[in-house]
Amino acid sequence: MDFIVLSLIKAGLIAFVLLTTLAYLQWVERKVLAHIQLRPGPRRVGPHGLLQPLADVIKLLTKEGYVPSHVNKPFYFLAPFLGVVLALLAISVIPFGPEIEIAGVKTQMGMTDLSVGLLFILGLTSVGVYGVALGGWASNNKYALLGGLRSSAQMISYELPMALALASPLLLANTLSFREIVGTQEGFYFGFLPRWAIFQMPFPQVVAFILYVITAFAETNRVPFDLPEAENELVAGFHTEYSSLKFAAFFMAEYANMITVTSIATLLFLGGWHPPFPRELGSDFIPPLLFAAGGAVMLFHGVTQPRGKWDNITLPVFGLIFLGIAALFAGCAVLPMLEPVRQILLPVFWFAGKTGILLFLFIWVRGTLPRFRYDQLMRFAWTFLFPVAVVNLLATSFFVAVFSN
Amino acid sequence: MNENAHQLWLIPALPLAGALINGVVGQMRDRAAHAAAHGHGHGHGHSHSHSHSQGHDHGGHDSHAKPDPLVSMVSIGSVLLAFLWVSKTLIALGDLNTAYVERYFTWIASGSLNVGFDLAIDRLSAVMLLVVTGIGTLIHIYATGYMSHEKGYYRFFCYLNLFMFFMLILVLGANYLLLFIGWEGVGLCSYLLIGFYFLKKSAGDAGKKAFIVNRVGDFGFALAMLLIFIHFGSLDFGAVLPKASGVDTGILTAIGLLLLVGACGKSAQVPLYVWLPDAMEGPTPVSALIHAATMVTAGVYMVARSFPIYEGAPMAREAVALIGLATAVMAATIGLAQNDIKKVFAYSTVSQLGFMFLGLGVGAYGAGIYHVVTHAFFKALLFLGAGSVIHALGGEQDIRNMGGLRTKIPWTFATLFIAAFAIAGFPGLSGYYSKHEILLAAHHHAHWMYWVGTITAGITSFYVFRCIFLTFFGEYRGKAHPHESPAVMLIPLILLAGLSIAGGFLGIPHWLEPFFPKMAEGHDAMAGNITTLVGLGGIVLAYLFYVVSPGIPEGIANSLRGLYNLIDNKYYVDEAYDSAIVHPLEHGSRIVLWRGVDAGFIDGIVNGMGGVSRSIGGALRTLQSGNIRSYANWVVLGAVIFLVMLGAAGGAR
Amino acid sequence: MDSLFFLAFAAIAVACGINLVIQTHPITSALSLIGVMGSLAVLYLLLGAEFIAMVQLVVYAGAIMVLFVFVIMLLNAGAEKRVARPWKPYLVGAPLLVIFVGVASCILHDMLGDSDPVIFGSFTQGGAREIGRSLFTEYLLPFEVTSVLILIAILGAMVLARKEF
Amino acid sequence: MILNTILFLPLLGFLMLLFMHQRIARQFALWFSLGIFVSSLSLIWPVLANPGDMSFVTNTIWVAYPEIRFHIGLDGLSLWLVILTTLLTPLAILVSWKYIRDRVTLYYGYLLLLEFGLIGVFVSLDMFLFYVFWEVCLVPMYFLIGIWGHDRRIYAAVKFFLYTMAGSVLMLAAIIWLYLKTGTFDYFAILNQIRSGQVAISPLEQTLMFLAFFFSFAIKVPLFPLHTWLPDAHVEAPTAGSVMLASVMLKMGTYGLVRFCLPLFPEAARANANWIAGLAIVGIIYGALVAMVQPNMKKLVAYSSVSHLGFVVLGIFSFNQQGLDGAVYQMLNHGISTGALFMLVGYLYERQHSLEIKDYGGVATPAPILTTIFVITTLASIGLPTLNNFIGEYLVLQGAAQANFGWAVGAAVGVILSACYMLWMVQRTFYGETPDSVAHHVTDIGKREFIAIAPLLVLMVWMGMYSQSFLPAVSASNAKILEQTKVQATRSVPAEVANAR
Amino acid sequence: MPPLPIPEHPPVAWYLILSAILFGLGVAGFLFRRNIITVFMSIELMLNAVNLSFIAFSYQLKQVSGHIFTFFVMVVAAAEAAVGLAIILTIYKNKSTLEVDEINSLNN
Repeated sequence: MDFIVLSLIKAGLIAFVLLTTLAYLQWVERKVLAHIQLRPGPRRVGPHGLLQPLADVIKLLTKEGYVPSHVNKPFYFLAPFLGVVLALLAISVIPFGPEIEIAGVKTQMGMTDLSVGLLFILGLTSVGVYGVALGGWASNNKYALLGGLRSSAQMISYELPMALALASPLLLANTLSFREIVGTQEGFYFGFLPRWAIFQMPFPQVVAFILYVITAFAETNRVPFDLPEAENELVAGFHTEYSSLKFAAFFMAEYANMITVTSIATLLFLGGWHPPFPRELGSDFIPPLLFAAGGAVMLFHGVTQPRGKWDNITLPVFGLIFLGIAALFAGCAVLPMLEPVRQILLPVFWFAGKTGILLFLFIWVRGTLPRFRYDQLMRFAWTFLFPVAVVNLLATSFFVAVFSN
Repeated sequence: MNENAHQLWLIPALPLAGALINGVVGQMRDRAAHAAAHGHGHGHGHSHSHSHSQGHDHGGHDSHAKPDPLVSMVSIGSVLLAFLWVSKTLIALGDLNTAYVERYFTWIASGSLNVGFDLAIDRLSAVMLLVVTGIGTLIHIYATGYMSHEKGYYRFFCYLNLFMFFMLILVLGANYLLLFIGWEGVGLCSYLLIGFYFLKKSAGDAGKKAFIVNRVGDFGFALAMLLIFIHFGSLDFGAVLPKASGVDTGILTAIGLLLLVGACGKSAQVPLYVWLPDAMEGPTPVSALIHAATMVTAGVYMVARSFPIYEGAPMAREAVALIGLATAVMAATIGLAQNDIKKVFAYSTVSQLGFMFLGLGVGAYGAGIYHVVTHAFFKALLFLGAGSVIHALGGEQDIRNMGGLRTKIPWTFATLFIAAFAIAGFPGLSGYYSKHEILLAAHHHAHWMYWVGTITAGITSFYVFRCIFLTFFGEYRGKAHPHESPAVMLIPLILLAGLSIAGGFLGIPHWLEPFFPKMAEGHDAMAGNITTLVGLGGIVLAYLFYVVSPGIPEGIANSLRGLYNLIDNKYYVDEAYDSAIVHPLEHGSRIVLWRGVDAGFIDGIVNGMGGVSRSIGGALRTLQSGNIRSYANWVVLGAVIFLVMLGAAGGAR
Repeated sequence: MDSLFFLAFAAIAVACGINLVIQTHPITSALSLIGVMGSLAVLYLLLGAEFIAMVQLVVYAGAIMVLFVFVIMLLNAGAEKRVARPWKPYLVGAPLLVIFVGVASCILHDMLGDSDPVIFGSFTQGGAREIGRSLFTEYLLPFEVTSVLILIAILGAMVLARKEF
Repeated sequence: MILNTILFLPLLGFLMLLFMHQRIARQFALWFSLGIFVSSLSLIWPVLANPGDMSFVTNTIWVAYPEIRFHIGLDGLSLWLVILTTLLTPLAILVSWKYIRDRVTLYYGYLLLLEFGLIGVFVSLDMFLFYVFWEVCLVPMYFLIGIWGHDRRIYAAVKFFLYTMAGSVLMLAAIIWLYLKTGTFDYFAILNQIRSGQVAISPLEQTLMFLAFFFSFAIKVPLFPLHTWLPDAHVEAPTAGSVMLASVMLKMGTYGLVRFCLPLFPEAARANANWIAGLAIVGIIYGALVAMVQPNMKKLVAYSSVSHLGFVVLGIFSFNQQGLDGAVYQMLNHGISTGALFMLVGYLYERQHSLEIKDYGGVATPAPILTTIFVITTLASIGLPTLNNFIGEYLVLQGAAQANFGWAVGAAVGVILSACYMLWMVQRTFYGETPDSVAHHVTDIGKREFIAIAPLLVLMVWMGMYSQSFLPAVSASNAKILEQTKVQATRSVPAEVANAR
Repeated sequence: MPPLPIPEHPPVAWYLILSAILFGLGVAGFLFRRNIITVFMSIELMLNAVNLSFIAFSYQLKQVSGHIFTFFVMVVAAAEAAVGLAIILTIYKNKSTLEVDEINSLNN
């Protein structure tokens, strides 16, 4: 019974955090894009537009769920549901920290840990195609259909190099369980170089990492591979005919997928929740320093040069919160009595940090790169990524075979 | 003693070298000359059509062609050198009481079979060698004149020299297989030379006929060799012949008869004589050399060579005699009605060969060989003379279109006249002696043979002189302007005439006497005289018929129309062969074997099997309706059946 | 608990299967099939076949069925046409099916004896490690052969997809 | 190692040709095959030193289970056949020089592949390996006929393929049967087991296996009633295909008879010798008679092959030294003279574009040298002494006569007939008046053509005049094979085995 | 109402029965459907049913072989789908129909 209760608690927690993250990820994206394009971005709703996601959610929820008459209704409704469910389901097997013990109850940070977790993720992402494809088809609209077809073809195509790119670190890890994969990346070479897969001997998986990131862009239909929703060609691709909540579901699915793939990258290549350099060298002090610096900057700005109407209030408040967090981390780093807290917080910090950097990369790329043409996209997958992935896999297996014993 | 002291190999090798030089160098020079002639504005093709229009037996007259002196020199020289080398060797070897053998290399060795390339000389082959090389030289000289205007001059001499090579191998070979090489080789050369005017279909056909008929003979010869090896374990004359007396008579008879078949082919005996008259399609020197003097006597030589076998097989020997006699009679009668001068002499050759066989068959081997020699002299002379006549008349061969040439070509006439007397057995001339010896031996053997032979001899002298009289006496009936032949042609004629006269005094029987078994003595003087008289009677009759009152033969022919037709058509032998063998074979092969068995039966079975499988497939095809649903039903039905079987078998339990 | 899971997913599978057969529109059938496959994947998990369950998702649901759906979309295949004599296929097929099911169930009945209860988690050999081990040792040759088969299939599909046909 | 190299070089050449540009393909093929020929000459002397036993033996495992060995070797029997193959391949390439214009690389590639298969057949000493090579030969020849043949090439190719396939399936069955009996595919191992009586093979089994092998080989030979694929295949094949088919491929059958049928199943072979010899004789006469009435030159030569191969079979089943020597020698002779004939017919075809004899006539006038060569080849083919075929035919006849004089009589009839059909063809093709069409099209032999045929002419004379260069090696191996064919006086061992059970 | 006699753990036989039912459904689809793609999918359904029985047997026998077989079946099914769908595409391109009853070029 413990198990069920615990699971429910964890599920609720994760769902809350995740949904919030999803909502604010969009805000972050809009902000970052805006700054890249030298615009201020959303700033009307709440301080620095911080309440914009909330406003969006309210708008989408309250909007009329318009259903065009020509659509194939069952599938029309099924598609976004399928997409978001599968995307969220994937999160359930992603751990973001080691096994911990809270009040004598051992539990994992993350919903569950399958022994074939990675395969599960792969399976879900491959099934995730249906959402897009069905949505496009059920809309009974040629732009939507083309978008759906494009996206399914694209996802099928990029799944192959992705799976191959993922196979290489798996060879090093020798397991499919995320927890064990992260476990094999613990420790440091020469006392400072982390044993992450991208650094791991005998064959550092840099190439696999790059490949994976590229394919991840494609899998999530992000720029430069966002052809399914290329608005200037296909209006808006597969979700042309969707509005209100159903549209929101697609949106959520996309961002959830982004989080999933970045999490996987973190787990497989970047050592998961392990710090980038050892505790002995003071890695524990990074989070307090960062938060403290952030808090200090906010305080400084809020007090000395507020830009907006509420800045002189909100920024100092956030700065204080940050400083508090910094204090908490600092306490964890130095006070042995806070050890249980540290065990929870630091892995989460590192995991979230790495994932966040990758997410930033996604946004950054979106702000920087143009879109591929469809044939280029396919050719790129089959004639470049695929062979390179195969060669990389072969090389890895060769090195593993030679050096493992 | 020094091994191979006398270099016998040189004897055949010289003509072979000549042949090669003529074939290669001569051809190249010929081409060069032709190319030069082209330069003078006369097209190649033009000269060709020209040559055909002349239309006589010199099918390939080429007005541009000049005889290549190198070719003449090489060909004559090589044969002459061979002749000289033979003479030198014979002188050096002395009396040759035992065979002199030189061994060179193993030719075929397989198990117990070991055939060496060995050459041997004994008394028999010595005679043959001299005849072949001697007469060969003369005919070569003659041919340089006779063939001087022919296209393919070099080719002719190449073949002729090649022939000499094979003939010498035939004579010199120390075992049956080597003899067989020569045997086949001369056949080949005969084929090539008969077909020398290959533009003429008849020439080619005649050559082919000669070769194939000879092949039939060779078939016998080859089988005989196989038997010899089986029962004697060797093919060497030195190993086989002395042991002949110890072998079972039946086997010897078989061997003897098979050898006789071979000899019949080569020496144109009944029933295989048909090729020889046709062989006259070849140039006349060829007829003289190959089809009169040398090659056709190879059969005689071979039988004589194998005499120990015949001695042990009286039946086979009797067969030799009978065949010889039959040939002699048959050919002589056919000769009566021939009008082509060369055909007359050809039948006469066949007939004379029959005499030789008769001689061999009655045990007078020496006489047979003796007749070979003398016949070589006078028959060569006859042919060369005939050639000279033809040459003089520009290709005319029909004696009905001749006549009165006596004065126009006196030298030719004189030499031919001598030859005719010799063949008729005029006392003192060479033919007289040899023929008489044969007939006397026949008389000794069986009287009837003697009588038949004698009558045949009479017929012989009749038709030879018929020919001579028709040619040289009376009025000239032709259109061409006769002219006497050049000296190169006349000199051999004269030399041969001399030999024909003196041939009887060369002592050949004496030389051969120790070689062959002794004949029982007992010459009947009466018989000899009768023979002589009959021979002379023939001459007189011919004179009466064709010089004194030319109407008589016509009358006889009319009164005996049937018989005349029979003879005129050569007893219809060619036609009989055609309809009895050639046609059935050809049609049978085409209709029964090829169309019937091959294409019909065997392929029919194969295709039929294909057809059966196709029809089974066709029946099954209806199941394959092409309809996917029906396939689906079939699949499920199959699954049901499988399941039922599984259940019936009790399942996996 | 296990039984409930089984019955639930078995029910989904059978329902989807029936839907597959009775629906006239191919895409409905395809989605039904995906439903069957998904529930089968769960049943595999119940049977301890984790790896196969995942592969079922990846390969069947994720690859093969996507291909089906893709093709259906590409051809824009509509529902089956109404034909003049819709009973025709049943003429032979229905008796055949009845016989087949009858025979099969007879045999099944005949052959099903006592079998072990399926306890979730009792079978632990279905992980990637065990399957990988036997796949690359005992079944190496078949494995390689199937890889060649796949290669051939790829080539075949490419050839077929060329414009000339 | 040399033998391995020579065996696999053609395969290498084939593979290289596949990636080669059209323009250099034939040059490459020619020089490559010439290189193979020259290097194959180095095989001669070691084998001659010890012709009765296998030289250049390589014996390694090829397939572990069932144990198939890569067992090859060369003795006096196979030596000349290998040399013949390597010699004829460059000549075949040379013959096709101008004639083949499309798919050049593939064409020459197939020729080399054919060479590979043929050499393999002659050197393999493992039954399965032999079978593999046997089939390897089939494929390139099928394509040579089917792609570059004349009008009815598909029919001919399929007929060729089906006929030989039918036979080889039987052989495969027998090989597997032998394997089940003996547990090995290795020729010598099987031979030893059979001869020592370790495996009991009942007479019936022996007869069945013998017949299976025999039919397979007889189809390839081809023996009389199984020959009808040959004329079609020859007529439709391109010149080089005919040359390789007649010269070497047919020898696969006779080689198989000598190498496998006789030693492995001596009793059965002897028991069946009578009717086989009968068929051979029928084939000799029949082939000759049918050849005589052929209006098509290639068909004529093809039927003459039937006749000649009849001699070979007759010699083999005479069971004595002369017969066997003659048979093997005749195999070589036939390869040379018939190969040359096909080349010459091919030359004529390239000029006049017809194989019908009636379309020729008087060729001798425009093409004297070609005629001369043709006549020499013809004479060799009809067994004129001093040319090669005579020795073979004579030895076969001698052997047959020793076995049964009646056979020799029958076979000798074929000798007569061979003269008939060959001369008849020569007569009508080369002699007589020259029709305009011939005069316009037919030119004399060219330099390349002459070079292609000259080695064969030289060999005709050489083999006819000095057989000692070739025959002793053959004799030595044949003696060994004959020794193996001796029927054991008592077959007591199997009987005991049977009783013990 | 008494509780249904449902055991705590389902026996392997249930899985087999389920497999048989699915297989039967597959056969029915195979026989009755007219759309060739549906027919194809019915075949896939049958394969899946068989896979299920393999896995069940594997459980019963405590061996991993059944999994391997299933794996191979999947691989083959993938190959089959690739080729089969390519064929269907080609057929559609040439015939513009997917009705099995109208695709009968093999008929003569």
